[in-house]
Amino acid sequence: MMIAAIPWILLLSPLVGCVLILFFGRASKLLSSGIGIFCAGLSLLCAWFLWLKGGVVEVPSFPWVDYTSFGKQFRISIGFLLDDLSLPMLVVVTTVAFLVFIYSVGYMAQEEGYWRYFAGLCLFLFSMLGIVVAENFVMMFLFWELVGVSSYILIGHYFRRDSAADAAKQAFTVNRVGDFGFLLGILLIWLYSGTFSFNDLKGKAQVITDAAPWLLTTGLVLVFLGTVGKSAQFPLHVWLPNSMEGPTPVSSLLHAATMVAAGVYMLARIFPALSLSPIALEVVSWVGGITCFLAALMGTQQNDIKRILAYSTISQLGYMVIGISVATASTVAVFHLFTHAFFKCLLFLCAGSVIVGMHHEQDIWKMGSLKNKMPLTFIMMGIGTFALAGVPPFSGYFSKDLILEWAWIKGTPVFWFGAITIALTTFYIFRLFFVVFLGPPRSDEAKHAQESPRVMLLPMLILSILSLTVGWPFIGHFFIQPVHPEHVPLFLRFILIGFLAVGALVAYLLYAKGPLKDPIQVAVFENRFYIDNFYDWLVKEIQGRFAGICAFVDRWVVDGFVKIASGCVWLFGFCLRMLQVGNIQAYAFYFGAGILLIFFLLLSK
Amino acid sequence: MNPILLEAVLVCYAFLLLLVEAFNSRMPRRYFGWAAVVGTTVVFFMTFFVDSSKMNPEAGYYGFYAADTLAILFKRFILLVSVCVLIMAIEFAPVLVRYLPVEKPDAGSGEMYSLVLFACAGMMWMASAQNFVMIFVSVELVTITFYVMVAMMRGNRASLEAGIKFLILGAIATSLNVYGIAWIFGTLGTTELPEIGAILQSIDSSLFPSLLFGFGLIFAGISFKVAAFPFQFWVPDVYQGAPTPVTAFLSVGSKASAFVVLMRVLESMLSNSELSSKILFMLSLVAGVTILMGNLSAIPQTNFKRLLAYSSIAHAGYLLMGAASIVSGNSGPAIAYYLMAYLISNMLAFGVLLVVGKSTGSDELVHFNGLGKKSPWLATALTLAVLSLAGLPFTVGFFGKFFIFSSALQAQQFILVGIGILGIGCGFYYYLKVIRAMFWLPASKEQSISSPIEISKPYAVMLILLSISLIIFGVYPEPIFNLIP
Amino acid sequence: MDIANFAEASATLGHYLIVSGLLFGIGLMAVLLRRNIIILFMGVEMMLNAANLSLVAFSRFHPVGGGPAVDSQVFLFFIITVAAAEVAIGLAIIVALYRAKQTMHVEDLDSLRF
Amino acid sequence: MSPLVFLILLLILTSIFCYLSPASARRTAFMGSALQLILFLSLLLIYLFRVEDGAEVFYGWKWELLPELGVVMGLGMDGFSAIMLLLATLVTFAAVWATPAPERSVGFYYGNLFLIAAGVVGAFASTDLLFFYLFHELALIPTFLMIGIWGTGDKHRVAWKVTIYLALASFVLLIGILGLYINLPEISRTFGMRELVDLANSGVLQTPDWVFVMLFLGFGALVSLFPFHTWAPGAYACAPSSVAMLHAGVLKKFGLYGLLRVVLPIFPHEMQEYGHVLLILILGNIFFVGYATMAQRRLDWMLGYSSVMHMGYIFLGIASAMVPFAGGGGSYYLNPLSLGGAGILMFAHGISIAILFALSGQLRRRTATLEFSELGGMGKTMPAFGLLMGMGTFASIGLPGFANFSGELLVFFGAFGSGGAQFLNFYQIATAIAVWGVVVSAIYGLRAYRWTCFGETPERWVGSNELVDLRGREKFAIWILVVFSLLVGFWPQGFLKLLIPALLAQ
Amino acid sequence: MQLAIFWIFSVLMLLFAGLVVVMRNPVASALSLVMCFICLAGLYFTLDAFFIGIIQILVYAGAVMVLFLFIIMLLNLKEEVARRLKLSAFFGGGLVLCGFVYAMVKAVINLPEVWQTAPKLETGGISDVARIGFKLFETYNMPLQIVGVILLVATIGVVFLSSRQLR
Repeated sequence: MMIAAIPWILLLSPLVGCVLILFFGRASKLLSSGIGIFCAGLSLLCAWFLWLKGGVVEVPSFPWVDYTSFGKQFRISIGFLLDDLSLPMLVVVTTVAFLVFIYSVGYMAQEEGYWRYFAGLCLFLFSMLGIVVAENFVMMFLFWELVGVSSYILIGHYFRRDSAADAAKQAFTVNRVGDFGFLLGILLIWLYSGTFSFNDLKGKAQVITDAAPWLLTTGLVLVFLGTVGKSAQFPLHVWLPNSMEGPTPVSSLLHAATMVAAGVYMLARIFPALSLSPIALEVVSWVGGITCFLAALMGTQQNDIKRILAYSTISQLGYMVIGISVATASTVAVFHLFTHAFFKCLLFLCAGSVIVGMHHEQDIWKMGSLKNKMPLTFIMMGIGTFALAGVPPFSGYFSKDLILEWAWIKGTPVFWFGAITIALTTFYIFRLFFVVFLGPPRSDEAKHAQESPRVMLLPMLILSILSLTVGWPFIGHFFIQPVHPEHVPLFLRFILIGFLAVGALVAYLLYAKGPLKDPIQVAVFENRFYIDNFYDWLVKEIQGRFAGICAFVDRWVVDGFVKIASGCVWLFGFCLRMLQVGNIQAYAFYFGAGILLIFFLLLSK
Repeated sequence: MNPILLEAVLVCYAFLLLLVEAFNSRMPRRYFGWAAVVGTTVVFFMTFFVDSSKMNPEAGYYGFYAADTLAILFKRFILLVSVCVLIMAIEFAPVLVRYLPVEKPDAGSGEMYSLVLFACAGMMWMASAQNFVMIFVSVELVTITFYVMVAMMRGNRASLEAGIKFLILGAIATSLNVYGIAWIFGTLGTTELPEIGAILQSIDSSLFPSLLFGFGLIFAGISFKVAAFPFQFWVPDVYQGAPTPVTAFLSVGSKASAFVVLMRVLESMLSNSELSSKILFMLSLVAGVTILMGNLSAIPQTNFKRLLAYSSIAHAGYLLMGAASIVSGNSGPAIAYYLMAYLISNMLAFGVLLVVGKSTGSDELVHFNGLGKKSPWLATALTLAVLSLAGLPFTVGFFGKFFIFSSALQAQQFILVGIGILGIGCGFYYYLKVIRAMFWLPASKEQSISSPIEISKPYAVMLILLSISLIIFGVYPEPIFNLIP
Repeated sequence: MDIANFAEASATLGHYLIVSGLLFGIGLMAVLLRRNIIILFMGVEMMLNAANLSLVAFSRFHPVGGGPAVDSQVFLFFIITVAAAEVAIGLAIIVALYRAKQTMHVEDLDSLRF
Repeated sequence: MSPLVFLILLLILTSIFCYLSPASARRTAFMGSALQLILFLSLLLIYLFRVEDGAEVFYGWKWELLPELGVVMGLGMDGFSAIMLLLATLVTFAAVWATPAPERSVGFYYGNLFLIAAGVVGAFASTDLLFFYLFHELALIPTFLMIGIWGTGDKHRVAWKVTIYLALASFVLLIGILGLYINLPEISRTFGMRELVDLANSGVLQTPDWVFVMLFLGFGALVSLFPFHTWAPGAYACAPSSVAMLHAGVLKKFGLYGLLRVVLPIFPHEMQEYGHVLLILILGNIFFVGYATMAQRRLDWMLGYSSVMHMGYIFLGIASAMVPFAGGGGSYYLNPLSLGGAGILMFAHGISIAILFALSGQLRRRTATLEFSELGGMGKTMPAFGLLMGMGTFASIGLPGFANFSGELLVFFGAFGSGGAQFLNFYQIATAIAVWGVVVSAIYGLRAYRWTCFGETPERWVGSNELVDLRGREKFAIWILVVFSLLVGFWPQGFLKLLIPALLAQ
Repeated sequence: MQLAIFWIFSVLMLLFAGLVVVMRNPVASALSLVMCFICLAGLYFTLDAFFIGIIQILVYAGAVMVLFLFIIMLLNLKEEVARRLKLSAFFGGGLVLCGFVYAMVKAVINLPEVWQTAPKLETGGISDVARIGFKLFETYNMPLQIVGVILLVATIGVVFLSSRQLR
């Protein structure tokens, strides 16, 4: 009984926190953050408890919709699927979230809308936990949408800034496009398998495949569209860099560590079905590869500290998606998900620390020489950078190389995308690192930057420890046991290290000396392959025009019929009235004509 | 009580009033109006004590006079109309007198009351008429009385013009009617409706042309009274020109009594199935065109009285639609109910029109602007009236339309129903125009200066009673329905 | 045609009816063509009389009990009476109109229209 | 006598009191609306405790108006009507409490408003088709008056249009109702909805096709089914917000209610036969009108269009509610998912559009314009407004947690599955396009929210004291709506337990 | 013989009727109408309806037409001035006339025995007037009384409409 209640407490405590903050949070900042941190902490405790306890926890589910008719049961329940996948994920999510909550106290200290922010974070945590524990597709979709909302709220935190408002809107809309596919996929899989429970999926998927393989493939690809939206895969990746308009902790928690990884988590959930469909896997791997490569290319030419990290996130998500598609178990990708969660969160928190130190200046070409002003941030950022680049003892190395090993084994060309991306990743992250922390201070803010308060540094510290260590097999496998491929040739490791070294070397040569502006400029990369422009054009010209035409047609054609009909009636009445000339003789004539009419009707055969 | 006494009492009473009025010039004429109201009311209550079995058909009436439930119903109906018209006439007397060369301020209005009573008696006879001769005579009584009443405001050109139009066209209709009767008589050798019905059941088809020729002419004559296309052209002009109480009387009483006649004639003519198909086809065509004519021409109207005239044409169309659906078997009650609804709502509309017209001196719709502010009660009453005319639920007019359309549907008159729907759509437009004027549009400057509309108490009581019955019977139609055979 | 035949010859119902129809038509033409209201009214009287003629003709040609059908003649009596009353009223109205408007022209009577 | 009679009488009496004493009309209106909500909520609670499931008709009452003709005024409440009545009373309450008071003729305003409310409540409390129709018509003229007197923009033209359009449509509907009635044998003539369905099921009621067409066109046009929807956007845009709330929120559900209650069970074959036509029209609603909504540049017009668009989802539910048995043989069963989804969506849409119209009315009162280009930043100047507006927008674009989401989801499930197993059948394509509609509505909904509440406050409002935030009672009323929407969103099962048995019982 | 009389009277009647339409002067028209009605009375006589014929002369040709003439004189009506030829009215009227006559002829020729001469009358010595009188006062008692009311109404109306000053 007690234990069965714990998952519910885990899930609902952030929701309760959100409601409480909504109603009472305006009273004081302390109250808002206090409630938020308390609720997150409660979830954290529950998550750790459940995980450490281990074993199966039977949780009674709540019937959201439950109806039986004509012998068929239709049941959508809000329930918990606590297994090897979700329990560690819960731990990671709650841990990172808890740290970010604490960090936020410092980061947001001077900001307005404190209560709004914490309410949003609580809502986010609730929805994210919902995704993690979801036992079926519909429940996952429900929370999937909810994280979209919380993301919307948090990105739009500075809603008076036009860019933030637009970014929030864009993020939501693009996600909705992904969800369109997701929902259709759910519908399709449900219709032909009769279930949306993840537990039943494997068996039922086999049934569909046996009947019509392409049906399952279509369904899975549609579901994957959800991942494309949520995990910012190409071509729906555009929202993620824009979402950096939100406060940095938000970027760190939602748009780096947890929410965007939900897509990958979902793929991991449906992995049993996915592995039945080679075509779907192929699609997934190509999308992942392209995303991973393109995002890294775009990242090399960004100047906004958060945007660089955002592209990096997209790129890393691409790795995870590749990981899903190449490995024989979902744990490979999930492993990278975990390590990435920690080090990307760390990177963002460090970036946030830098930004606070720089008085909200985000352009890296206005920074420089911060290693002296912010030594702790410098060190922790360095850990993050190494982890991201995948320098051997750091966590990123273990997880990323594992994916590439699997890709190599699989023999897909996508491997080369991933491999080259290693070089690119190293290049852009070191570029960032060098420009921000080394070289001369490039602005007044840089000269007067200060170290962040302790409340921010503490979470960063914890995260940097985790980033360093979580990839080590004996620690990492405490969370998850990724499957290692057999027969990995040794030279592969060298190739990968080589790519890494090339990237680092180029970055060092170009940026370590502290140039005042970027020595290389590639417009295509800087302008993100003009994809954003293309979307702008699409939305404005195509969709806008189409909407305009629809409105016009509605106003003048559909309604035009109504107008014409009513006008005709009026005109007809007006003309008929003209018969009423007022002359007796005319009336007498009408009489005569009328009699003739009656005779005609009566007397004609 | 012998039913024939009803008309006799009424006519004698009217004659008495006339005499008293002629020899007593000192008494205010208003009193005669009230006396007439009282008399009519008494006769109305007398109808409840009528015993048809007392009537000996052989002894006195030779098949002229029927006192069946239909007749009694319509007699009551006409008496009610007359009461309303009399009350309206009393209210209208000052306006009437304005257009008369008079010695004293209220001279000349006395005749009005007795004329109303005579017309009422004529209509009651119409309701009972079973014979073409009787029909002719009673119709003429009504028509001639109306000639006088329409032209009553003899100083008013519009009234005179209306009188002339009504006179000439009415006379043409009379001659058509007579001609038709002659032919029916010539073909069948009788003028008695039940007998005609009996003969028609086994008649040689070679007689059909002459029979239909006669019927066509009679139908034209009755159509004139009913205001059916194409004999409705006089209606707007005459309604507009006539004194308002007379218009009300004309539009409700005259139409209703003409409908009884039509129903009775149809009843006998339709006893032959071959004839009936032709007649019904003609009827439905006439009904359809009448609905269209009335409703469409009303749309651009700006004069309220004229608008009501067109609307009364439209209602004639709906009633004819009921008549054309006679095969459904329940169109008789439907028509009766519709007429009842029409009575209540049209009387209310004319009642409000009268006082507003009296106060503003015009019947133009513009003068109703801002009535909702100026005298909300009147505005409410008029709103109810037009809504009922439009056939909105919870007013008595709805059930009228409901029954008519259901009988039309039962008779499979789908095209007619379609036209009816179109007509109702138009109807909403022009009836709402009245509501718009009262509630949306601000009163013009000159009107806002004019004093508030004064209504005498009895008149107000009449309006209130009409309004209340309009709603009550709109929710609970059974009392009326029980009266209908 | 010899004399005997001529003496015997009499008009049939058809003759009378057609004559009455023509009279009716002429009356209608008077109504339609003339402008003087009084003459319009005369036309209406002609129409009424045409009807009367048919009635009398019918009564003669469909005898009842040996004599002409008296019912229709009684009816005719009524018609004539009523027509007389109608004429009286009509002329009174016309006089009133003339007093008020100084006109007899139908075309001047078009203030009420549309 | 049924307590529902008291509920209707309460509304009518409030209306009359408002008409009669304009001075205290405002107070009367507040009291009346609160009272009716409390009365109904207590009735609902009693209902929930007393009945097994939603199929049971409670508070039944009959007044035989014309017994020989079967004209009976029947009131009663089963699960479905309970939900609609809940919606009606809630929105009535909010329409009084959450909207700005009129500047002139207060008594007349509230009198008319309560007349509309009485019509709405009466319609949903009727168990009898005729009175169901009659009560609906009761709202017609007050709407006309209110749009014409207190509306904004092109109010006069719009008031004409909506009134005549709806009057015509409802007359077409009446012909359909009469068609049902006259096709019954004389002895068993009735207008009772359940009786009619029973008679149809037992084969006594045989109806020709035109009856279905008339009923369908009538109900369809009243719900603004494409292409009979053009009355709706303008009317809602120009109407005073309380009227827009009641009309778009509740009154418009009348047609859907009728379709679900009467047309669907009586005409299963026709619903199947014409299902494809209906699906195309629905796509007109969702896709075409959805994009037309996107092109709107005024908040009120946008809301008006969006309410037309959202009808499409409910229609989708209705269109897919009749499913042929897999074995064939021409028999059908009712798809509880579609039915339940449509029912929930009716409630949900009513709530969400009422919230949005209440807020847009408040905004218009303050800014005198709803042109997007002149708005912005209201989230800062009026935080409570911004929050509630966000709630309303989220609800209306179907975010989880709000009732709309559960409704839409169920409808999608119902519709997707009802076309049989063949891949890419008509129902599946229609559902796919409908799901795309969710994206479309997200685009315009968020755009509207962004343009009103986000961004910078325009120059003219800076430093002005006109943009005061919502007052306590307004917030309270809207929050109640939000709470009910959330309740259904979080626990649709509770509502489905009422809804589906009621709908399947027929 | 009867046929000849019929033809004489009917032709004359139609001729005078035509003159009513044609004559410009109202007095002339009225006088033509008188003649027309007298001829009509003649036709009644050919139909053995002597009482009716006499009534026709008395009431119509006598009283009614005197009334007409009186009014024409009283109002001192001048000749009708032809404002313009109403071609449309002419053609319209002609059309209506033709149509009407056509329909009537059609009805007439369908009547049975329409071209047969009238049957002999066997009145049994009871005069026309007596028969009508009995009928009128016995069977048609009720319409007769109504006609009385009509006359009363007409009287009131005339008085009302034409008295110079109302008391």
